[in-house]
Amino acid sequence: MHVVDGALSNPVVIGGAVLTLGGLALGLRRLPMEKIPVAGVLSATFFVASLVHVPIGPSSVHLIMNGLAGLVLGWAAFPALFVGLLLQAVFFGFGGVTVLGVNTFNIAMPAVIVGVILRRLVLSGTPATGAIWGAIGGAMAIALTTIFVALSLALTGEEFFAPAKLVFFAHIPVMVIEALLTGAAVYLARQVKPELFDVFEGARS
Amino acid sequence: MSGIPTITGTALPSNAPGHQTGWLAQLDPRARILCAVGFAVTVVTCDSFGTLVAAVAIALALLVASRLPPRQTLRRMVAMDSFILFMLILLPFTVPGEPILTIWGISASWEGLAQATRIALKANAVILALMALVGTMEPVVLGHALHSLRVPAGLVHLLMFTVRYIEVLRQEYMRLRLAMKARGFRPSTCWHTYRSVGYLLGMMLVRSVERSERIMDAMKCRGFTGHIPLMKRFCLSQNDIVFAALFSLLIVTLLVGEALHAAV
Amino acid sequence: MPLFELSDIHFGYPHRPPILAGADMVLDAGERVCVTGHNGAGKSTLLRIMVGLLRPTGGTVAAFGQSRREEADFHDVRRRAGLVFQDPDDQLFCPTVAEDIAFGPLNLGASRASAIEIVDSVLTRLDLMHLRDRVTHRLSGGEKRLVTLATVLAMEPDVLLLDEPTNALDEENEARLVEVLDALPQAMVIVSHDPHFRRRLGTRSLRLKEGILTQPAPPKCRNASVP
Amino acid sequence: MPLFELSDIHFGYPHRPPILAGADMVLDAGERVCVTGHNGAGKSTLLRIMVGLLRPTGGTVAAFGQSRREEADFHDVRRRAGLVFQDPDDQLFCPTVAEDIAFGPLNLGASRASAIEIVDSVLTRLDLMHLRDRVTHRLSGGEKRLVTLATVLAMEPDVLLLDEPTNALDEENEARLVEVLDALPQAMVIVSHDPHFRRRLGTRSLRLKEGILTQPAPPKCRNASVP
Ligand SMILES: Nc1ncnc2c1ncn2[C@@H]1O[C@H](COP(=O)(O)OP(=O)(O)OP(=O)(O)O)[C@@H](O)[C@H]1O
Ligand SMILES: Nc1ncnc2c1ncn2[C@@H]1O[C@H](COP(=O)(O)OP(=O)(O)OP(=O)(O)O)[C@@H](O)[C@H]1O
Ligand SMILES: [Mg+2]
Ligand SMILES: [Mg+2]
Repeated sequence: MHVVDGALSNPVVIGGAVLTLGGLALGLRRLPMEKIPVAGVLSATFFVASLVHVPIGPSSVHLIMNGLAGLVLGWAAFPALFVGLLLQAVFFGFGGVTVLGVNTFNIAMPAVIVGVILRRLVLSGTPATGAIWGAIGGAMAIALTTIFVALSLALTGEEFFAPAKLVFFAHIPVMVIEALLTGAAVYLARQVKPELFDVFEGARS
Repeated sequence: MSGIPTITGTALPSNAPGHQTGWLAQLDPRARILCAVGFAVTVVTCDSFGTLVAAVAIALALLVASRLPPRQTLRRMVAMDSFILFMLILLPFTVPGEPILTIWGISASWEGLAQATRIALKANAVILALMALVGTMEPVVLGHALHSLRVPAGLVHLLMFTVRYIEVLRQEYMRLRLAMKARGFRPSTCWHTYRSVGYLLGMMLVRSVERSERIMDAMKCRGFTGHIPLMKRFCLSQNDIVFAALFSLLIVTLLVGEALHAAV
Repeated sequence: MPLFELSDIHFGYPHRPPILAGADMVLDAGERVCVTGHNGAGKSTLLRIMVGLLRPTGGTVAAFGQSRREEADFHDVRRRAGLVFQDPDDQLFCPTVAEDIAFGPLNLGASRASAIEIVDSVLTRLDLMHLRDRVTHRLSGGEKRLVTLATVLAMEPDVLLLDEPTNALDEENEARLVEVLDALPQAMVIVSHDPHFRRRLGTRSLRLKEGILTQPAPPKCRNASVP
Repeated sequence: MPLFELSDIHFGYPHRPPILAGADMVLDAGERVCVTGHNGAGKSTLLRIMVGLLRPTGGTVAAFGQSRREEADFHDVRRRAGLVFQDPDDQLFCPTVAEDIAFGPLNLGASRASAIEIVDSVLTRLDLMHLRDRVTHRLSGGEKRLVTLATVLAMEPDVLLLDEPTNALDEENEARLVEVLDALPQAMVIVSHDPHFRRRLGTRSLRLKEGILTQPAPPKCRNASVP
């Protein structure tokens, strides 16, 4: 859900940039040099995941997986997803330049929220209950991203209000898909390597 | 519908030896980044059609100079997110104004159409200029340039590690997908598909974290003490300065055109 | 009617020199054809072409009595010819062994209940029931290799295509594998660098060299040194 | 005084059966010890223990005439014993070849200028100057392997620990590597599955089996087939 250049009003663009700068600062504080390799390799993983298309009816969607990113990376999701969006804009023409801040905030902030609220729950109980919380996180991240995108448009002008609402409902299938995928991924990680969710816990420089 | 063809085409670009590059790609990366950002900020603030069409023309000229494959790049330029495309199509119907036509009792306005066109022109001019100026860089050079533009070291190193391992992980993903295909996997809209792809991504995360542990070991073996050096140094040449000056002039011209238009 | 018939196969990866340049191969029922060749000769590529994961730039692939050209033609081939990949880590992606083995049958449309039945019967047949609920990621190399074989056998193929199956095995597990494979009725194409393994299982050998498959001179010890 | 002396090393990963169970090894100056053993035997684990990336649960590691126990003891060991990892992608983490090679010297306190000098001298010595400014992740498998060797040599180690150095190499690059290694004065521990490579370089061989290092029987043809 990338907004393009020229769609948003100046205050929204500037607001998004400022919020993203704040998020990046907080995220980088949790990334001492020893954590950069893990964060980089994970960032690359999420970049590759975002290129994956899964079918939905006769069409297909590409994945975002920001819920899973938030569960694994916490606040470090901000810089990690920012880097991914930067590379996408520059090399694939996806997104834009002035809206990089807004786009990062819209995708990374939901990730962080999901991480902060649900990480503990995802780690509690059996892998199956963890997977259910993971699925909730996957859906919640996409829902929040849609809402944030709709908000950035709605703050720009009234004319975007109705379509933004429509688009939220149109994204419900995507929420379901990301929920199922995130749930499955969490289920696997809980069985194979539960420490995955602890990599960025308590890291502070 | 297989995920493989869609992903094979999307490796990060390479400026391997023998790769054809134009004069644009010879310029200082920092100058190109600053020009792209300056251009983007300018275009976004402009509103008159004349200025925006001129901006698109500039972007197209940059595309020619960049020697990027034109067809593929133009396709990428117009491939906006379906989300934003949907907004643009609806704009004529949601912006009040003089009606063009009426569908099911809802009328489309000229004003809405104009706004949608303006957004499309701006978005495409900016993204095209960005791809031509910055997208022709080796991603590693982008990192070095950002570093010398005072982007925080943590972010630059994160970018460098991401760029370093995208291809390794993309290959891993494709091998796994191939093996799934060999066992008769055909993605469809069903729980089995989503669970399998979810497992696949989860497994890639697990392996990535384990790889990063080995990377950290390798760093320790070479005396890692909490500092990663970056060595690249750039120096501005005469050509870079001339290009930056001319490009700035172009940007100023756009702004003057816009101001004249507003004054009319 | 041969199970597989490859004629005059040409192939090269994009921007690379050609790898296969007129390779021919016929696989009949009951045969176990061994394929050798140095690293990078194109052995794995050949197996991928057989099941349509790569499409040759020239030549024809016929399988199970039909010429195969399109992606759709190969769906059936992949069901009937089970490919065991060179690196078990490329093949195993599910959390547990049981789920990984069930993946193939589920793709073929089996219900969950019958998939679980298949899992148990395959594991019992290979004497691997103790691995059933283990996490695949934590298996040893030898265990992984045996499980990949199980994942493919679960699809009840008519032909097995094995890419360096002894790669990750110690002597004990290798003996196990030879025993298991020897008892299977399927025709096989076996890529292997190991002359003792080839001699024990193969009915004939082919050597892939300069893009062409040829009958090699009878194996001598020197062959053992192909890296 | 031996360069390395491992006695009665015990080790197991958490929640796994023990891997090393009383391994002993002595490495003297000028020696090139080859270590073989099946996949998963613990060869890479042994090399990691030697440079203190893993700490044994029992036994002692002595290196360069001193017993080594704590993390701090091993800083010096890692400088003097260069470990070349099994997967070059784990080892080449810097953006360009020059930066990767300079990483070690800079960590050892070299100035930028002298680090650059070291980079150039190592690359010239290995005849790899054409790779100097290449991006590491775009190198071929063989080039990556040679560059990992360069990154380690840049630290001027007294001992080289090589983990399956011929893994990703074709015959030509392998011949190159053999030549390069043969010309180096350092003592080496070489993990390799390739009997010809071992025979060409090694001064003696050890086999890791069931957690113990033993002198194998003199190589016969059968050995050549160890997978
Ligand atoms: N996806 C790919 N893209 C480009 N080149 C490839 C790809 N896969 C393999 N190659 C190259 O094609 C050649 C043949 O590869 P292949 O894997 O078929 O060889 P092989 O005979 O199986 O070798 P090995 O004994 O090492 O398994 C090699 O040089 C390899 O580098
Ligand atoms: N980080 C780890 N955590 C748990 N188990 C591990 C870890 N690393 C290795 N192992 C296991 O320990 C055993 C020995 O591994 P090691 O890598 O030392 O073997 P190796 O002799 O080098 O094998 P190969 O020839 O495949 O490289 C293997 O069974 C492996 O699965
Ligand atoms: Mg192969
Ligand atoms: Mg090893």
